[in-house]
Amino acid sequence: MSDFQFTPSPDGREEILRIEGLTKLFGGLRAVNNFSLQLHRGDLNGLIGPNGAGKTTVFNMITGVYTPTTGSIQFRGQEITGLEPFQINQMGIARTFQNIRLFPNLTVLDNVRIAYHPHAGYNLLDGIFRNERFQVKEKELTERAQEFLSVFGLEDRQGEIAKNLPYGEQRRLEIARALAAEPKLLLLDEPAAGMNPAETVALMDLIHFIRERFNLTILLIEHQMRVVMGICEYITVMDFGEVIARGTPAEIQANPRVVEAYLGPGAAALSEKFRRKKTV
Amino acid sequence: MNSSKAVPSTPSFLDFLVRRKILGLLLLILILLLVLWKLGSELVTNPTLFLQQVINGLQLGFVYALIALGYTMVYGIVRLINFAHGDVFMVGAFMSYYAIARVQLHTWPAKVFPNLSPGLSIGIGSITVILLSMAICALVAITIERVAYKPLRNAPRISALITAIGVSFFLEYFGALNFVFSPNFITYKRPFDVTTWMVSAQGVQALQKGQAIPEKTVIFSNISIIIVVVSILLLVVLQYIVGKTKIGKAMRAVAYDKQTARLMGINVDSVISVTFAIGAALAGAAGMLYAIAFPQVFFWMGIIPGLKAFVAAVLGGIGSIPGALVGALIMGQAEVLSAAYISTPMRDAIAFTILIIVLLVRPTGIFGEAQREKA
Amino acid sequence: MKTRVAIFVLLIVALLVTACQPGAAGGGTIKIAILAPLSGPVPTFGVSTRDGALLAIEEANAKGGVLGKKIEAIVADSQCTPDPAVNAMNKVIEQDKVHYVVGEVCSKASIPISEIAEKNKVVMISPTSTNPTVTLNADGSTKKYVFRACFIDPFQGTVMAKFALSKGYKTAFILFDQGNDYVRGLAEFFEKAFTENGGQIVGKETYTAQDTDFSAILTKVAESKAEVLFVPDYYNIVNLVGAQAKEKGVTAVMMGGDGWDSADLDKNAANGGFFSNHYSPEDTRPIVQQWVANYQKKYNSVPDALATLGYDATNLLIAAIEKAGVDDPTKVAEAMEKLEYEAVSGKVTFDAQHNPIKSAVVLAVKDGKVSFAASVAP
Amino acid sequence: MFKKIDRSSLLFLGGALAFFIVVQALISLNVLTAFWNTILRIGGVMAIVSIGLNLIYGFNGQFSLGQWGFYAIGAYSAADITYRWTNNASTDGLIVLLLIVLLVGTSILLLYRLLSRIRGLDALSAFTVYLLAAIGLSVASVQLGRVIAPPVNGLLQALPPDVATTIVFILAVLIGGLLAAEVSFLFGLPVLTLGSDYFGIATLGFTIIVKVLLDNSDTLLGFTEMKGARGMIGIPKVTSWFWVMFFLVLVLVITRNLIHSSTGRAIISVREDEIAAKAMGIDVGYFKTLTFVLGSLFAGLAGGLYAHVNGFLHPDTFNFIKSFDPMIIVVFGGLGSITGTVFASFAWALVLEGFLRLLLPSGFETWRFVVYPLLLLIMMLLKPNGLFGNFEMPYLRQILPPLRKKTSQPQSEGITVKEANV
Repeated sequence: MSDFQFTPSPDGREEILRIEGLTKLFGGLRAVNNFSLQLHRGDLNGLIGPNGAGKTTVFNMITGVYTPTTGSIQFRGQEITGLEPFQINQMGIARTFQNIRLFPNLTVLDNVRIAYHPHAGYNLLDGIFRNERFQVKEKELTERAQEFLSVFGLEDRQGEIAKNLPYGEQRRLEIARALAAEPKLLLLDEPAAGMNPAETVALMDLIHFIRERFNLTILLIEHQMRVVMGICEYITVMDFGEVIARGTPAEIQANPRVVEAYLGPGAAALSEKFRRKKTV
Repeated sequence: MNSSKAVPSTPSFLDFLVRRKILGLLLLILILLLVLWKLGSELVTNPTLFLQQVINGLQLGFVYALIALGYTMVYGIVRLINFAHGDVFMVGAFMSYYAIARVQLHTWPAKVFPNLSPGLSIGIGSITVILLSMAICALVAITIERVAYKPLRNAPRISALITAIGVSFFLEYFGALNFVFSPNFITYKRPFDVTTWMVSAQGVQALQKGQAIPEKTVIFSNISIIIVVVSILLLVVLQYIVGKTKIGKAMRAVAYDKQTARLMGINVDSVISVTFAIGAALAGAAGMLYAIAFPQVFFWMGIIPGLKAFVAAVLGGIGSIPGALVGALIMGQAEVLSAAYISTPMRDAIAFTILIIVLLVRPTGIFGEAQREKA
Repeated sequence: MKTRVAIFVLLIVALLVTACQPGAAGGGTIKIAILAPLSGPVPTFGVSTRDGALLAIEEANAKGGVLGKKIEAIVADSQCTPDPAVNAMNKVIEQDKVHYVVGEVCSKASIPISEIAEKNKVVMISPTSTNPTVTLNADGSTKKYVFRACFIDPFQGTVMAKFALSKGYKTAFILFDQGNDYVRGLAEFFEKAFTENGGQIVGKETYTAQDTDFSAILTKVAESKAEVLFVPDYYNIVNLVGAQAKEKGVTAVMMGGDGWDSADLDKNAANGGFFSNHYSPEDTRPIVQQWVANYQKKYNSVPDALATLGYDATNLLIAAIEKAGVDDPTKVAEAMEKLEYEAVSGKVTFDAQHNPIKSAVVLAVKDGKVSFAASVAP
Repeated sequence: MFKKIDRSSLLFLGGALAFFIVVQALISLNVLTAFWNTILRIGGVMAIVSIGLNLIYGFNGQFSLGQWGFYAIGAYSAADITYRWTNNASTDGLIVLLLIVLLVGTSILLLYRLLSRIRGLDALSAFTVYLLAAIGLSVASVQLGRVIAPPVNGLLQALPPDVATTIVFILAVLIGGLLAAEVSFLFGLPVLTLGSDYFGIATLGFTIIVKVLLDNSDTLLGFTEMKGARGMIGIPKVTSWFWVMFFLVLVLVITRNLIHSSTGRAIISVREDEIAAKAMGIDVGYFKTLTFVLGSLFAGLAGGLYAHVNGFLHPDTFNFIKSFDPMIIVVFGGLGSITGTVFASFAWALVLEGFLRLLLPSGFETWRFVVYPLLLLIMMLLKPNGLFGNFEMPYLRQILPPLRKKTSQPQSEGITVKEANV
């Protein structure tokens, strides 16, 4: 799969993300090898693969947590490798984490307001002197944050300490916080992990909804096939750091290499059964 | 000064200088070269003297290593900077002082088995004393752990640190009371006499009292040898305990993940107690050896060696047993060589500067494991 | 929340109660405060000083006190550190209404409190602070109410330099504690007098009070082949330096100042050394013999320099009060200036800068004994 | 502007004023004697140092033991300025340090802008650039200062002496603070990249290095008036209860406004979760540096005030063992609680130096330091989160903004889009 073809979007949408030949070595370990990916505005794509396939490492390289060993990542035509995570965020890429990383001892409202900081519109001295600009901008910012909370049904929880929220609400808060940074591209790392079926359904609706509402491009890592197959338009499958398959959900389900990667060699024979059961 | 939203551009000249650590490394290399040049020129001018200073540094380094081992044990497993460690060390020194000067414990083999050779008899006696002070220190540490640290295991880490400082003050000032230890500087009575040997091209000779050292001769004493041997011995024992025994495995498990260790049926509390006990026993041994090397006991004596040993442990990579030894040896050399050749008033400052520089290059110390936090 | 309010209220109440506590009006007694570092880095110096001073007060009271009144001793811990010393001084002046202070031991604590003494017109006599600025204002004038009972730095340094030269030694190596002005002062004046009179300083090294490992610098001393090793520090450092010097093959004769004078001086480590002191224990003057005997009886040890100076300082103060005839600090300060007193450490008069003029002796440490070696007049 | 001051602010300022007046009155009436006066002023100074540390440790999560070193820098630099003014009637100290502070400060700001554009900037390299700039500008300031000082001398001497001394004093305290802040920037830049405990040890090292330099300030550094280990005398004792309260209230207001602004939230987010903060667009390195510099600024201010309390400075006051005091106070009062820090500072000074001195019977003077650690232990065991935990007095409390007008919305479907471009 190394010779990945970059194509312009058929309906003329802007290219948001272009990853080319991305490789990451940890010591001798090749965590990600020659990974390529292309996203256009409005895409909702999935990235799947067994544990340890290198999905989160890809996320970490996109968001600047790791610097790639080789390869390039272009966000809206600009090279972003080598930038700090916060700079990448400020350019318009936000993410959530596999294991929720809220600011646990802060209120729900502050969690969202912090994500707003780069857009706060006033500086340190304005804050210390509490001048006109501070008053206006702080009010504006707070209202924006509350708006986001209300979108996610967390409005009444604004004064709650984040760590005291139930799990499902923490997940929602994390997405709300990511969106408050006003991203163009949202990376969701296993958003449905630990959710019950009802919550999962609600989450799928929510992802659809925010994509429309905020005009987002979304790339998501997920283990729950139901979610991936249910909402993603295009899926990339990784195993041992390599891309082993790409395609629409239907194509992926039909791909014997994917089944093999998930279930081990020899499982391909069972794939027929598997596919029938899983096809929506 | 607010971080701008714009994409950072790359000005070429500054970029060249500042990118990829070039400038920073240049600075460090410059400092290193200056130091090496200075030391090198001293080595060339007077190699014997230089060698002598290195030997002095080795002795000091091995003393620090003994204390550093205890620090690194406790920190590696409980993540607590145990500031009271230096004071446990002081308790150890005082205990051995009382055992030797008041009880004459070191002479028991001579009394019980008068036929033993004097060297062996004093040796056994001294080992008895060192074991005694190790045992007492272990008891003291277990008590401290139970009273001051255990109730705070689930509290913020800093609370335990503050109680450690409190315990440290308490041990010092309680020890300074007349009826406990003493507010005085007490001259330590060594269980055996110091013998100094001269090594030169003519061979090895004992140094007579009041004799000047001839040219081209380096000297070392039996104390140096004992300190080096005991340090290495305890290091090996410790490495064995942590690496090979059941309790050692439990310790590593607790260090890695307390909760999981508990689920695996490990009694975390007793493992931590044992850790403190072992660390304190090492401090007890160090206390006695330190007092033999620098024959004075005093209620504040633990603070500075404790601090330096802690720095050594950090330098070597806290939590790593070989790291403690290497760090301590570096500290010993740094102190002695900077006192000898660079600037005596600045020797502590130089030791700390080395620490800071090493940490900048290797943020977790020389042998420290890199912490990779998973995002 | 309630507990917090309770604690807060309690603190305020306690503050007001203790603040408003009337200092017991000194009707029947004369109060003398003893400020000594009982805690902090050198409590042993504080304890000696206090014991010496208390013995002096006890003896004076046994003789009927001063001006017909009993003397009441008030001990405060000043930690040999500026801030606590200031607090201790304020406490004894404000709360205890003391007019006379014996203390502090360390110059760094004596300097700030001497300014308080001057401001409050309280007579202060420091037993052991050698820094010249203790009795001097910043502009160089003498503080009216502040005295000292010890030599200042120049004197002892010069005495030992001359003594070393008179013994025929030509080269000296100086070790001193960079953080201790007493030691530094002695070292500086030793160097000055030694070089001015034809000697040669072959090396100078510093250490800090917390150092225990002197191997690096002692190796340099051995290498330098100096004849004299001048270590004008307290006995605790001398013990360590002496013990290690022998192991490093240093053959130089160790010399030092009155800081060596202690029962705890390791006479093996310091064997062969000389130090300047205020008196010799062999001195046959009755006051010396009686002092040593009384101290030994009470505290079961031989008095050291700090105890002796604490005793002398207190006696000087009592003598000045006696001489003034009234319990009035200003009069007492004036009387002190003109005082002539036979103290343990010799006959004392004060010069214009309130430093005592007295003679020094040089003592030798030999075979576990300290004995008289020479007498040097000021 | 004044109409915007809310009730809690009025209460706070009124309360502070009342506290000041009551204590001042008691001092004037000599009910609170010099003994208590000194202790209260030291308590106030400790409060400022500790608030700085609470910013660094309590709010930003950086375990710093360097606060005492910056305190020392502030103390000695401020003292040197006023010393030269009162004893030599010279403003060269003032002018030179002012120039250094201004020039180096400006160069840091400018360089920061320039350097922040570079990708993959290495902290040590950046440090080298700043260091070279700082050294160069300091040398230039010394030269320039010699030229400027004489005319300023004349100007200040024309003023009444009290006024001139007060002006010099205030400037000295501010310069002390700024100098400490700039040193902390230089030191913090590389060192802040270290992990928590390693950072703690490195900062402890800083405190020790400063102490060693001060021990030798007359020989190695060449400031003969500081007299090294002999202690610096001749500093005017101008820090009154008024100035302590003035700066304390100033520091409190700044801290409060900072914490409750977007910058403050960003600072706290670093403590909460560095990785998440980075992912949310927070420049973690910048905020760590900013907080460290601000905390050190407060330490420097406090140092300047301290120098003029007793008029005597000695390197031993800045011993590393005492550097634990602010840490003890901060933890004692409650991490992240400014109220607790202020309260604990005064309580610490009053108990340790005040009550224990008065209440322990004679013969038990040394027990002060046996009782103190015991109190500390008992306190920590009873209240591991500090006396005040998270509690704040109303003025310092964060006010939850009122809820937006409720638009009843089910969780995910049927949301009315109100703004086109969110």
